[in-house]
Amino acid sequence: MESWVVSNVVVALIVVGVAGLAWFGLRDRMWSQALGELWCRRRYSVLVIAFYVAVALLDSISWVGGMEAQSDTVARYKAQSILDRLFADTRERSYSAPFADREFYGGAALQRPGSHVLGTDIIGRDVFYLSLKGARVALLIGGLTSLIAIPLALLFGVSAGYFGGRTDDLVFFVMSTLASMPGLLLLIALIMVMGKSTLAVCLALAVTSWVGFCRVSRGETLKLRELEYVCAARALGVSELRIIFRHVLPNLMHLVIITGVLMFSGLVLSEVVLSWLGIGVDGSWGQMIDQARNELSREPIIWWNISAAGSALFGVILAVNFVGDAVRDILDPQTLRQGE
Amino acid sequence: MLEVAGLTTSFPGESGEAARIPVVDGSDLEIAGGEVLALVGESGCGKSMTALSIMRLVPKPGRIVSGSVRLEGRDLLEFSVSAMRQVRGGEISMIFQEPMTSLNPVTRVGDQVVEAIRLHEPVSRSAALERCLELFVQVGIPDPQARLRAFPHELSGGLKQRVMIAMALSTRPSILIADEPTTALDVTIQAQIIRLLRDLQRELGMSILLITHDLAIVNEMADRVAVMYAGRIVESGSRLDVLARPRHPYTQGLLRSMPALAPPDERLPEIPGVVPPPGQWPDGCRFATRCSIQVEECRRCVPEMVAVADGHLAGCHLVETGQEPGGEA
Amino acid sequence: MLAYVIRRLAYGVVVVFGVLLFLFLLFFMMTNPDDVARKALGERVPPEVIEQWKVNHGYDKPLFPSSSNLTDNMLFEHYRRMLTFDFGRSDADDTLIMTRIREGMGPSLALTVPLFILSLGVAIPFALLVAFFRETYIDRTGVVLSVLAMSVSILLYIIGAQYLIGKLLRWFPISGFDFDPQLVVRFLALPLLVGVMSGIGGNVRFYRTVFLEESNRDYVRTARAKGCGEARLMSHHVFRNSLIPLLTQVVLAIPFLFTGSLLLESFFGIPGLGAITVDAINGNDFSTLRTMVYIGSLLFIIGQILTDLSYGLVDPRVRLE
Amino acid sequence: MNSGSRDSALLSVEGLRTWFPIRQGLFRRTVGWVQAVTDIDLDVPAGTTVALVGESGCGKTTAGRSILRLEQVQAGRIVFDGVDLCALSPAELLPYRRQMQIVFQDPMASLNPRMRIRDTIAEGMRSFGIGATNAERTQRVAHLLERVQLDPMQMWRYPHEFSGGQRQRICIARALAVDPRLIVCDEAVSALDVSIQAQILNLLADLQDELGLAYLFITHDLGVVRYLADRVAVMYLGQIVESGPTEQIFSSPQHPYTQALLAAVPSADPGRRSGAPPVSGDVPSPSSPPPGCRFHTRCPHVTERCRREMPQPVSLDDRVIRCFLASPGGGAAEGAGQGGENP
Amino acid sequence: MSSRWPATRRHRLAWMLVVACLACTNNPYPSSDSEKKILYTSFGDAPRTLDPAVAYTTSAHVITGAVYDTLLEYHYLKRPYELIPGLASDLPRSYRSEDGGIVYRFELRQGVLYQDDPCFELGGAGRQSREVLMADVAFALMRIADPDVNSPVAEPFSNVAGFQDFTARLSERREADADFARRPVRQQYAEVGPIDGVRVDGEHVLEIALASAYPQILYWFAMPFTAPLPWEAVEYYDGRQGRDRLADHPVGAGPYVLAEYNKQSRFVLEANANWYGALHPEWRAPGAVYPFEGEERDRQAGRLDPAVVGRPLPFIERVEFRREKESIPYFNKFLQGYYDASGVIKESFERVIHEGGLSEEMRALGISLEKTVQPSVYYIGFNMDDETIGTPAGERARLLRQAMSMVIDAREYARLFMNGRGVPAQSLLPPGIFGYDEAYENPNRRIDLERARQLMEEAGYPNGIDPKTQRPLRLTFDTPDTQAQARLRFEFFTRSWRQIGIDVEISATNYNQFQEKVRNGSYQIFMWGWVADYPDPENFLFLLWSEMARSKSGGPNTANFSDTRFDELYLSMKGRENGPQRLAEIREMLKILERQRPWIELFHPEDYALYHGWLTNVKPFGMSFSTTKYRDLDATKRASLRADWNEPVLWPLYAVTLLSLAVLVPGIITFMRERQ
Repeated sequence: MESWVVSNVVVALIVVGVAGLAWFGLRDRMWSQALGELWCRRRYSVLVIAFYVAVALLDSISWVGGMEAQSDTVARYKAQSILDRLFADTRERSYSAPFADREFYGGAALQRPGSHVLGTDIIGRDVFYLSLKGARVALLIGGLTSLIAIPLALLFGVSAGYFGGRTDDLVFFVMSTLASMPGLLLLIALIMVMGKSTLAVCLALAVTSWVGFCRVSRGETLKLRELEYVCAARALGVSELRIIFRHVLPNLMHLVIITGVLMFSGLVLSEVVLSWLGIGVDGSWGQMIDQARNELSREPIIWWNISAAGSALFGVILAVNFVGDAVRDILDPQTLRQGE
Repeated sequence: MLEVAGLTTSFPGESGEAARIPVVDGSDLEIAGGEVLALVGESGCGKSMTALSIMRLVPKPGRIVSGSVRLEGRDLLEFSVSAMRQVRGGEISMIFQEPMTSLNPVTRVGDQVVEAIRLHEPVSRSAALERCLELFVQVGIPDPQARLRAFPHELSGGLKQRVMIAMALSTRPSILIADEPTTALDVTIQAQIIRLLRDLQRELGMSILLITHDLAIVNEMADRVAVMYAGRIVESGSRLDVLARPRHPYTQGLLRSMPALAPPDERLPEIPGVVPPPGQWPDGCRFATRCSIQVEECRRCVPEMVAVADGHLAGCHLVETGQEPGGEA
Repeated sequence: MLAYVIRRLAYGVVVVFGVLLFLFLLFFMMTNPDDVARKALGERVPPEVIEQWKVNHGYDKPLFPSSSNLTDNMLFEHYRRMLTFDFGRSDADDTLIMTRIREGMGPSLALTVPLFILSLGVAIPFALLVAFFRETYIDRTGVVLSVLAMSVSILLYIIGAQYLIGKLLRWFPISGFDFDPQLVVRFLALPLLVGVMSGIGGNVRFYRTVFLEESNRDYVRTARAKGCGEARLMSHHVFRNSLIPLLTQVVLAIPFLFTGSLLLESFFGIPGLGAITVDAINGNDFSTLRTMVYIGSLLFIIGQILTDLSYGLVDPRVRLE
Repeated sequence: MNSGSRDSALLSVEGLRTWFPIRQGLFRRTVGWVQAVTDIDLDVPAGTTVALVGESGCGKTTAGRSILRLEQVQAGRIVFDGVDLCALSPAELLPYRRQMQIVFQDPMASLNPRMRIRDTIAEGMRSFGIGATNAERTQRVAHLLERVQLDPMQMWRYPHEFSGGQRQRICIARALAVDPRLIVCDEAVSALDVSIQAQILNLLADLQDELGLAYLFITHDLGVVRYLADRVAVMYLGQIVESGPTEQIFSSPQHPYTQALLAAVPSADPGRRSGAPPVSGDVPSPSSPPPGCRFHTRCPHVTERCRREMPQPVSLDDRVIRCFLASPGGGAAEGAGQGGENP
Repeated sequence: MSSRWPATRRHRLAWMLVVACLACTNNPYPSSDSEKKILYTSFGDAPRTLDPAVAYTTSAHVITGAVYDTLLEYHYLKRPYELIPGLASDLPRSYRSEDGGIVYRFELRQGVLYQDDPCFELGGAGRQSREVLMADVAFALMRIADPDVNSPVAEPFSNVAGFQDFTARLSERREADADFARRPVRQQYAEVGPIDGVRVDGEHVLEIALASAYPQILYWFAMPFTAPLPWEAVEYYDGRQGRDRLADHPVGAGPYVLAEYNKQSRFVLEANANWYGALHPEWRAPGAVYPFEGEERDRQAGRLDPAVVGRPLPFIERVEFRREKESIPYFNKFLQGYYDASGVIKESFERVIHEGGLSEEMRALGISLEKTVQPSVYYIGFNMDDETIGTPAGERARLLRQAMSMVIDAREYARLFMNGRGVPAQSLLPPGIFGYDEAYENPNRRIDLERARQLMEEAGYPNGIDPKTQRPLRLTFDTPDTQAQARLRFEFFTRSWRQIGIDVEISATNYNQFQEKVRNGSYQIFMWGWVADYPDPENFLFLLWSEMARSKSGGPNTANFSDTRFDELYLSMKGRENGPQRLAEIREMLKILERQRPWIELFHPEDYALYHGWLTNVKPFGMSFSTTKYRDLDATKRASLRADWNEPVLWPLYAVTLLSLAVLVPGIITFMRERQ
């Protein structure tokens, strides 16, 4: 299947999933209260994140065709996202031209902010457009990795904590083994061995980041297992599997959310370092920063390039960190330390 | 000796500073020298907060809003921070409910007592240790010499509470505030601690403000009793007055619903409903929502404390109007 | 106590074996030694030379032991070499990896030890200050600043510091290193500054959380009730108890001082183990990378044991048995 | 062994032993045992209340949980309705789970905070197939909530929206949902304020009258015991030291520990203040109980024999006592204690 | 209280010490060195090896070229490049031998010594050095022939009679006799016997007999590969028992010795006291004195100052190489005066260069600029074995390649990524190489979008649409360079191709995956560069010789180009002296390439070198040849200028301190007041 079809399907699934969760969350008093509280405390951060998500979604829904007016034949046959279409060269006069050959050969590289809101980069691409495109990559890195790492961590953590014994020994051993390898090096080694691709980067990030949450969820499960309501459920003849799904997992959900939020910023920041090492994801802000890094020494200084990518990155990380803090306070003040 | 008047302590509400919710609402207390006053009430009625307010240890963001706390005539609320520090642990000491967590877990208990001594008196460490040893003997800690070097986790709950008492007594305070000192302890240990406190009080001639929810302990220890409900004192008087001849319906209800006093196989008289949480206290008499004999007036205006006997006050409209709420004692 | 240490070490050894197995799977089963050889020797190499190179570097043996051949295989060799610290030669340029580690350790320590001490020395007082002034604007500002500091990529810190302080203000050399102790201070100033800056946000926030959590405990109330002043409370009671959670972080960080800092070292031209690792990554030098991961894990395991032991020292409640 | 009531007992426990291993080291070798419950015998006749009393750490909670097979039992028989539960596989045990339920001390910890009240109560019905449809179960939940004097409209709320007393009612409703014959109340009223405690005690009494329930009431509060229980068993360090009808135990305790315990209870009677010298010292650790009689370290009447030999339970009329001094003819401990009776 | 006072004072002292240590200076060198004649330069990654038979990179030759002196050298100033005698007393005489082959006869100066080194103890206890003999040159050549040494230049030497035969004999013996293989290599070589074409005649004469015509071989004698190498060094530096390896420890007879070699941070070259220039100044050997003549522009640039002409070399006593991984810090340090010479980094180009010359600012600093076009070429190559883009697709693919060639604007590329420092390439021959024609314009390298589109149509891809898939033609550009910065460059190309409707995907994979693809021949487009070994067209044209095809022999012809006429012409041109016939042959070869387009030639990079005023006698040199010994510098001038340029700007420090105090103090005061 074409990658853009996959992307559209995934977006559709995500939208449906989020809508479902939102419906459930707003209906459920406990979650809607938490959401309301979050909105009260971190309105602006939530809006910022929503903006990034919206941009990422605009960049994820794509289809082929409808670009006949374009001079670029390749683009005509390639899936173009909504964002790409918004910035297509029909709008050149009003705004900017990411693929404009004229500008390119007319010497529009490294233009100061002006007719291009944030200027252009060394090969004449619009920096604003590139920064927006980075949002999708960042969310992809954060989201896909969390999607791999958290269920994995939950599976191992909960089964180790709940069943104990040999299962626990084995999971604990795997955890200590993985945890004892220096994170960044392991990450690099994994990517070097798996080859450089978005999926490989996400997989490697997942392998290096699931241990922390696994440990937290194992510890929490150990605690939950001893709680009286679990005991009561057992006395009521509820099956072990149902206890896990009805009594243990729901009470880990707040940790899942907190970890997910906190993990996100860490993942996006590690990608920057990976980009510098040449094993990052194409189109990420990290790559932009690395590409723009040297332009800083030009005279006169080319600052718009790196600052656009840097601020886009900073903006989302800051918003996520603020929201993460709030989420942590709202959902569970006791897990402050384990969340670190 | 200690006179608390109109003490009000409040916490910010959901909507912030603008709507502060009082947790202690105009309490009046008086403790004479050498007397044991028991402040009794159910959980959430503000008795612990009263004690912390006296010590000016209300946790943030709570704040004492009004009232006065007079220790031998001086208003503690107007003391400077450093002067108050001298009062704490000097003239007024305090012991807490949970001996498990109230001691610093990483410091030897001897050192903790020594610290308390040296914070108030310029004595050498060895002299302070000497004193500490004496105190340990006094509070009945077996093998005191060895216990000086013990860490809190090496001691049982009873011993920890004895250490707490030793620490509180180290500077010979004139008042000891004991906040639920035996709640976390087993019955046999509780009996030991009660006896110890009673003996020490007599020996040293100090006053004790005993905070508890257990009327049996009040009976065992107190000279006078003040009953608190929803941030206010509703009845006060001598032990016999209050326990044997309660005048406020709440006090009466409490006493009647104690299973220890009730004859078996009879239905326990119960007080319906629950203590309303701070912020949801009714306007008039706070007990009105649960009171079985309330009248219209109860819901409208706050009853005054009226003397029903010599030194026996009760805050109930029915007492005011001369009606006797619940005839029997 | 001794029994505990022995048991803890034994488990450490088990984990080391696990780590080695993982590394074996990663580096031997999933990579083709021919490619590594070609990268090291150049494009136009006759096959015999590649074979010879594989023999020299021990890539020519069968992967797994068989019943007839227990020792002459890569798995056994891998374990033998790693466990005896006989790391062999680099895949890229045939230098002895051990020599290289020995050479790189000094510069790494010269950077990381002061960085470690400075980070603690800056972050802990700052966190104590913020915790002391809790619920005031100093606290709020401190927290916001911490989050701001955390949200900036370390790459931007490095680029910014080199540009601003190195180039515009000319305070310190932009990069470089020297073994002369008088000179090295100049070179380390900038990486230290960047290192402290990039870590301070997270550290202050973490320490503040720990301090605040401790200062809400009952024994703090007891100390207040016996007349203890706020400053003494922070230093004598809160801080001492906070040491226990802090230790996990701090003691665990100590072994990693030896492996240096990947980014700082390679950006600031410090010839430490971090820079060696980055070179190994860029040079497809799997044997060096493998060794560095192994050493990192080894140090981590030691660090964990040290952490557990230090709990016993700091927390009287913990009995090591 | 115990006397006559055996045949009519709904639950009878014989020689129950629950020890927890203390594991250490790399290979988790067992280096010792926490002797939580050691060889206890107990009968709960149908429709009656038996109280298990003791101080914290005496093993009474473990005993309760062991009876419900919520802990791994080392030895002994738990005969419920004529069937030894210890011999059953988990699947075979299931029908018996329905007949025995438990109510815990901390009503907050015993309710899943992420589950609605309705689901919490209906969970047991679901697993035992009570009520064919969801709607039917909801109906039943409403009925149960009414029975424990709660508003059925509140069934869609979460536990944190209720007060402590209400939560305890919910726990009771959950236990009742599967029509049990025995409810183990593990400190069920200890965490409640006096006024609320009275409400719950009354509720429990009402339910017993209506449904003929048997209670195993585990508590440290002798006041409650005296009010509620038909029979009392006093535990000390994992053993039952004395058991018998409530009235007898309270009026003439035989075992020195029972005497001390009763003496230590503060009197709420304004006319009386307890003046007895309380028993000294602390409870030893259950992982290394003293040899001989377990109470000998604190016993005022200790003899050389007590230090060496462990006394065996002795039946005296309707009572069982584990003390050398309580020989059928003797009652040597009588002189001591009961100080609580004198003002 | 009184006891606290000294503590405070100690505290303050410590503070002052810290401040003094940091003392805000950016000088990276000890101040004691500031007056010494030390040349400061840098390296990026340490060379993998310094073994003269193997080291083939510019970074290695900077060291090996200075440490290993060769029989021949280049003239420092003259262009086109000219060989002069080095260790040889004169240029070699050539004559035809009886069997018709050409023989070169080299004569070595007598009394030339190696640098002092412990390895010479192998030749007798207490010996620190020994005389250089022609046997050492023969030994070096045998090492090149030795398959175990894996010399990258064995191929050109196969023109020497019996060279490959020696290789074959050696491997055969080794395979047959394990005992033999364990012996020291000197013994092995002695046993297997000399290379037929390498004849040592006495101690100081060497004759090289060629089996086939290869006049370019003389250039190899100006490179470290053929430098005399003492067998003691090979035997001693084997990497065992704590001894270095030869790859890390050069032992030569050159003007410098390697005094310090830390691959992670620093190399140091120091003047060799044993160098023949220092031992025998009376020889006034051409390689040991500053040249007397040069080009006209050398006179203008002051490189032929009478004060320096004929002075004994070297001038600089010490060269320090510091590691600089990144060009920007290096350049900034150059501007601060801490490096003596630098290239112009693209990022600072506008600042440094103004209308082709130095900017006002740079001139004010006393910096001078030297430009040279390097004898090298960068190109995009097509895999001629590929089904779509190579020979199998026949004429269609040729048109496609032509079209693709017509849209890559090398001038724009050079402008964007190299600040225009590159001469757009019309053919693969760079300026200064025989056969280069300034007037030649490659019709298929002219940027002509219309024509390219037309060609696409002719090739059967109208508008770039592949008739098979009905979508734009999809090709892959493979590279092992995964750096983010490199990606930009590749994107430049893909965007250009997009204009004619070709959809080129950049596949940046790690080295191993790239290797895998190359091995399987599953690559289509790649980018590569070639730097000349010696200034002869043969050194470029062999890159497309079918014998060198990667698919066939693993050679450097990665395009797998194969054309019989081209091969014929190549072999004929190779043995010829420069002349009209050779020129005609070269022209014809270029015509074939013009039409076939296995490559899209991009540019010949132009080197802009900057020098501080205190560094003199600098002339850029295109060949890989160490010129350090000719350079000179004025350390006093350098020291004073450095001090002027590096005054730290301190006011922000004070400002930040004041600001933080201003924020903190009122807060603390308010808080304290509130607490009272």
